[in-house]
Amino acid sequence: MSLQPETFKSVVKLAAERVIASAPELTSLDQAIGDGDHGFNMKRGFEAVLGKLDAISEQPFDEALKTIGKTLVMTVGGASGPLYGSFFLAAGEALSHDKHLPEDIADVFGSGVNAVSARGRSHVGEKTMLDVLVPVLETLKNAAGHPDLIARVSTTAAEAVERTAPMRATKGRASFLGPRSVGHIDPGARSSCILVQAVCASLEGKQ
Amino acid sequence: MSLQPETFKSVVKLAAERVIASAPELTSLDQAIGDGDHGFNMKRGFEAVLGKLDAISEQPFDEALKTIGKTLVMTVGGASGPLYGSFFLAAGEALSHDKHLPEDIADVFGSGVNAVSARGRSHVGEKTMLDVLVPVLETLKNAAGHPDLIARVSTTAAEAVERTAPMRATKGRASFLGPRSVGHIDPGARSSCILVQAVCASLEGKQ
Amino acid sequence: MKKFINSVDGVLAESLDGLAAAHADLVTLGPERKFVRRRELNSRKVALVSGGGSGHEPLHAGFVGYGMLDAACPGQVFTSPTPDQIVEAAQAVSGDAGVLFIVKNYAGDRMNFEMAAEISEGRTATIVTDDDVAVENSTHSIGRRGVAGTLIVEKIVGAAAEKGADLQACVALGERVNARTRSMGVALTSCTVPAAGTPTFVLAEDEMEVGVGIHGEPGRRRVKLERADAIAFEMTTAIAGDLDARDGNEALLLVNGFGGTPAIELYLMYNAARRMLEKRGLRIARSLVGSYVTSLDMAGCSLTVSLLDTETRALWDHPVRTAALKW
Amino acid sequence: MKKFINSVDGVLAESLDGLAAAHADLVTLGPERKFVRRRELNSRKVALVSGGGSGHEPLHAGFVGYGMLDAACPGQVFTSPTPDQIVEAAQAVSGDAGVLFIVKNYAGDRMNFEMAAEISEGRTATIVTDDDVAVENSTHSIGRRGVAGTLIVEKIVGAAAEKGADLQACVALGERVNARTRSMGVALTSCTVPAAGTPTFVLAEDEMEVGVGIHGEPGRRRVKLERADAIAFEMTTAIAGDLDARDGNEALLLVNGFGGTPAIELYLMYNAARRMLEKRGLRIARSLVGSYVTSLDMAGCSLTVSLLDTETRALWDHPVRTAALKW
Ligand SMILES: Nc1ncnc2c1ncn2[C@@H]1O[C@H](COP(=O)(O)OP(=O)(O)O)[C@@H](O)[C@H]1O
Ligand SMILES: Nc1ncnc2c1ncn2[C@@H]1O[C@H](COP(=O)(O)OP(=O)(O)O)[C@@H](O)[C@H]1O
Ligand SMILES: [Mg+2]
Ligand SMILES: [Mg+2]
Ligand SMILES: [Mg+2]
Ligand SMILES: [Mg+2]
Repeated sequence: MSLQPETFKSVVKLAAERVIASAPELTSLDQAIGDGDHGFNMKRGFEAVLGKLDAISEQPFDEALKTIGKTLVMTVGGASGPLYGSFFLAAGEALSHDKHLPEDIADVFGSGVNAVSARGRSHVGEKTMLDVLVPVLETLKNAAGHPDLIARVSTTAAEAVERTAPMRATKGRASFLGPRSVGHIDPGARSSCILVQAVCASLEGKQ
Repeated sequence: MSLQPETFKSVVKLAAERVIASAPELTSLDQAIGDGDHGFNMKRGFEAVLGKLDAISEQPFDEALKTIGKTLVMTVGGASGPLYGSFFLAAGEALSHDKHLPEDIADVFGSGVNAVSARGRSHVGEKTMLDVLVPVLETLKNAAGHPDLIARVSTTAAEAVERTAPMRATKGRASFLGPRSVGHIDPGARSSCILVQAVCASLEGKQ
Repeated sequence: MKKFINSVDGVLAESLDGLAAAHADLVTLGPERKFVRRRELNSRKVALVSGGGSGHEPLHAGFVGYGMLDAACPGQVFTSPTPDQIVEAAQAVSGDAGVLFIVKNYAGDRMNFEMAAEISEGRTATIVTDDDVAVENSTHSIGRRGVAGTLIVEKIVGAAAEKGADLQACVALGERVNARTRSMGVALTSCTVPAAGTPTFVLAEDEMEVGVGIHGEPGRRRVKLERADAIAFEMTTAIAGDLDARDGNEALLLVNGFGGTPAIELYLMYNAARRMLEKRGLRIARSLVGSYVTSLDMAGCSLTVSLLDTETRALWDHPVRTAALKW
Repeated sequence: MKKFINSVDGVLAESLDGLAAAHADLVTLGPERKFVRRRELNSRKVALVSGGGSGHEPLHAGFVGYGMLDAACPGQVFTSPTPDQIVEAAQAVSGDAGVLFIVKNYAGDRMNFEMAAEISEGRTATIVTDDDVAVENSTHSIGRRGVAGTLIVEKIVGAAAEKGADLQACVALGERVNARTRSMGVALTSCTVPAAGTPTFVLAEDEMEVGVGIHGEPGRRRVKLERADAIAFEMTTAIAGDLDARDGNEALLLVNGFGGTPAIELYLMYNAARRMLEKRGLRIARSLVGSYVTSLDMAGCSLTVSLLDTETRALWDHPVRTAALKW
């Protein structure tokens, strides 16, 4: 059973809405170890995505993902703009090359994750969004085809975000804090978790 | 019985000490309807006077008053510097012209008051130090020779200062407040009262 | 009180030493720090001497230099300088063309400069600035305060003096500029005088004080904090209502920060004020935005509008080389 | 939150409009306010393009003009600009000599400029500034922040570009200046991001935050408020300890206010810092004191020391005509 355009649209819609609604939480996480703009950045970007939702959902999936990526790059700014932008641009690019959803989801998601890592020159363990994205990718690979896949992905994201708290940041703005970055959840990890869980929720039909 | 140098010295000393000790009160009166510096201004000036007290008390009274005046002019600044300075300069000048203390106190004091009025282009009723100085001058004239003179002067000053509260300022910094200057005691009136009462207290020996 | 200071008593001296050292190419300190004067003097021009209480930096010491002041006398914080400072400054910088005192209209400033003028040898003249429309203009009272418009008088007369105007011409020019200049200020927070250690007044988180001067004096009234446009509207209305401005008049618009307000907000206020003044038919031909006439650390700003003519515009444009204004 | 604003969303646009109107002789706004560029372009010189989050005014837009930047891209408050802004700015101002991006070392700024460089047609090169000694310099991390020292790089490279230096020479010069420049900042209060509405952090009345950046990020440590000399000592010690300075070296000292600190305090800090640096054998040959690289309304300041040589001193002295720096 292949991904339906309506499903795709409702997934994007819910993800955008959830991240927009979480702006205050993301902002206050970013106030603690960053500069307090992550919530507004994500809100601005996903509002722009929502504004183009109809057009996006008429595009083929690869083009749609690239449009989302471009939109994020051009409206978010900060660190998260190029990173999420690169994620979606690369995921769209992967889809263009003979990949299909949902069966190739791990490959497509993996292309996005690689793009974040390349753009950010960062790896797991540096207290960034990668500390959610990489574990999610692992689950997508390891539990592929498993009937519980969606639930497992969602749990992975939730657990991964908590594990960023004890980490010491070496990338992003929180790295300037050195040891003082310890004890706080990374805002970008949290926004990744929100996005991933929104996709899961939408696909499971429980909005 | 003419004024003794030691008496003069102790009068100046007490007046200076009292006004210096009142700096916080004068400052907070000036914060309400001025710029909050009257206490520091008076403190600075009378500390300078105290610093020269030995030299001053070796001068003839007219010169001593002029030295006090010059010292105030050159250290106080603001409005009160030229005004108190002019008061003492003019009082000293009056003494130089065949006046004697204590018998000519009303004339000498009156010269000082006139100098304030001339320098400030101000009159009674404008909510300034003149609203203490002029009533005190009246009492000096009217109760001249009276055994109670000192007590009466002291009472006059105390009553006069209270009467500045309902006045609307038309001179000095408080005038900028227009009707909002009403309801507050004028800081310069208060410092005049403190000086006058200190002189009275010193002369009566109750320090 | 949160300030970069060592001791309450040392603030002024240490700050002046810093200014003199940072701008040693332009200015030098007089003995006992009684004044700040130009390093290079020109004995043939009218000497411009200003001064006033400190706490308004860069006014006045930051305006000492070619094309503006010859000397500035800094008083204690918010306290007029003493006559001896002014006399010595005048002596140090005056040549044959006389000395012009530029004095903001405060009882203290006027009296101290007056005493100085009485004592000074040589020719002196005085201009008094009184541009603050927040104060009622009455002949019974001392009248209006001199605030940020003083900068404009100092700049324009400074240029004229540099170009050889004589003392009388400088006075006439300064009075003309002052008469065509109006200001009004709004405070979002009080300032804190170092020696006092606590704010001069206290505003609630949702309050502002309209019509303040530059010494932490309370203003016209205390109201709820408003949007920038509403604030700019009240200020431009008061200013324009008091200026004899005609349609098409050229004007200089100065948006002045009080010390605690950043440039991003000042430019926003400039944008609002300019729009409103243009709607009233003024042409904003020249602009200045920045913290030039401050009130210690007060958050707030003032607007100043000064009507220009061909002569005053050219004098405004004339080169100036001071610590705070350079072009 | 006490600010002169109309709406949280409008702050940036209205402030940029104000800046462009107030300095229309020098700059003009790009479409959709994506950048601020020089009014008069010179297509033969290397084009300098900088940018970053807003809230640091006058950095960078206030440094656009002859002798400094050709364009500046303002992001949202404390948020790096987007690649399209940078690409369009570069397109608008670049001639044949290529474009030099001057980027402060933040993940966001670096990535957005990097994407822009990838997309841009024509030759581009990038200098990254990282002068903040409050941050540990480690190869495992992103390294140090770029703060007020960026102004010095922009000024000196701007002068060189004006005088005809090619792209490669500009990069080499910028890297040399950056390598010889160190800064450190102290906050007495937090800033308030308009969109957040509340201070980013809260300091008690007797606390300060040592080693802050320019985005309201917490610093090295929170300590009791100290005297100006003690603060200057800690800052100059950290800076000098990290600079490869020799006895007799000439230096430029920049005392930079964060937006809520008035000139009187900055000059006092300058006085303290200068004394201490001179004791260490540096000669303070050039100085700049003012609020140039701000953090919205934060009360606080940073010190920057940049070692000069004959060439860089002459380039610093080279004429500059921008909204915020003119000589
Ligand atoms: N080099 C990087 N690699 C991966 N993620 C990063 C990197 N730098 C920052 N991030 C992520 O971006 C988030 C911050 O985004 P945001 O606040 O929008 O941008 P900024 O830090 O520029 O203000 C961080 O919480 C972190 O998850
Ligand atoms: N024109 C004047 N005539 C008489 N007294 C005046 C005049 N102007 C001011 N004063 C007095 O000076 C006092 C203020 O002195 P001070 O605070 O030291 O100076 P400033 O007002 O310059 O800050 C006022 O309270 C008032 O009594
Ligand atoms: Mg952030
Ligand atoms: Mg006073
Ligand atoms: Mg005063
Ligand atoms: Mg940011």
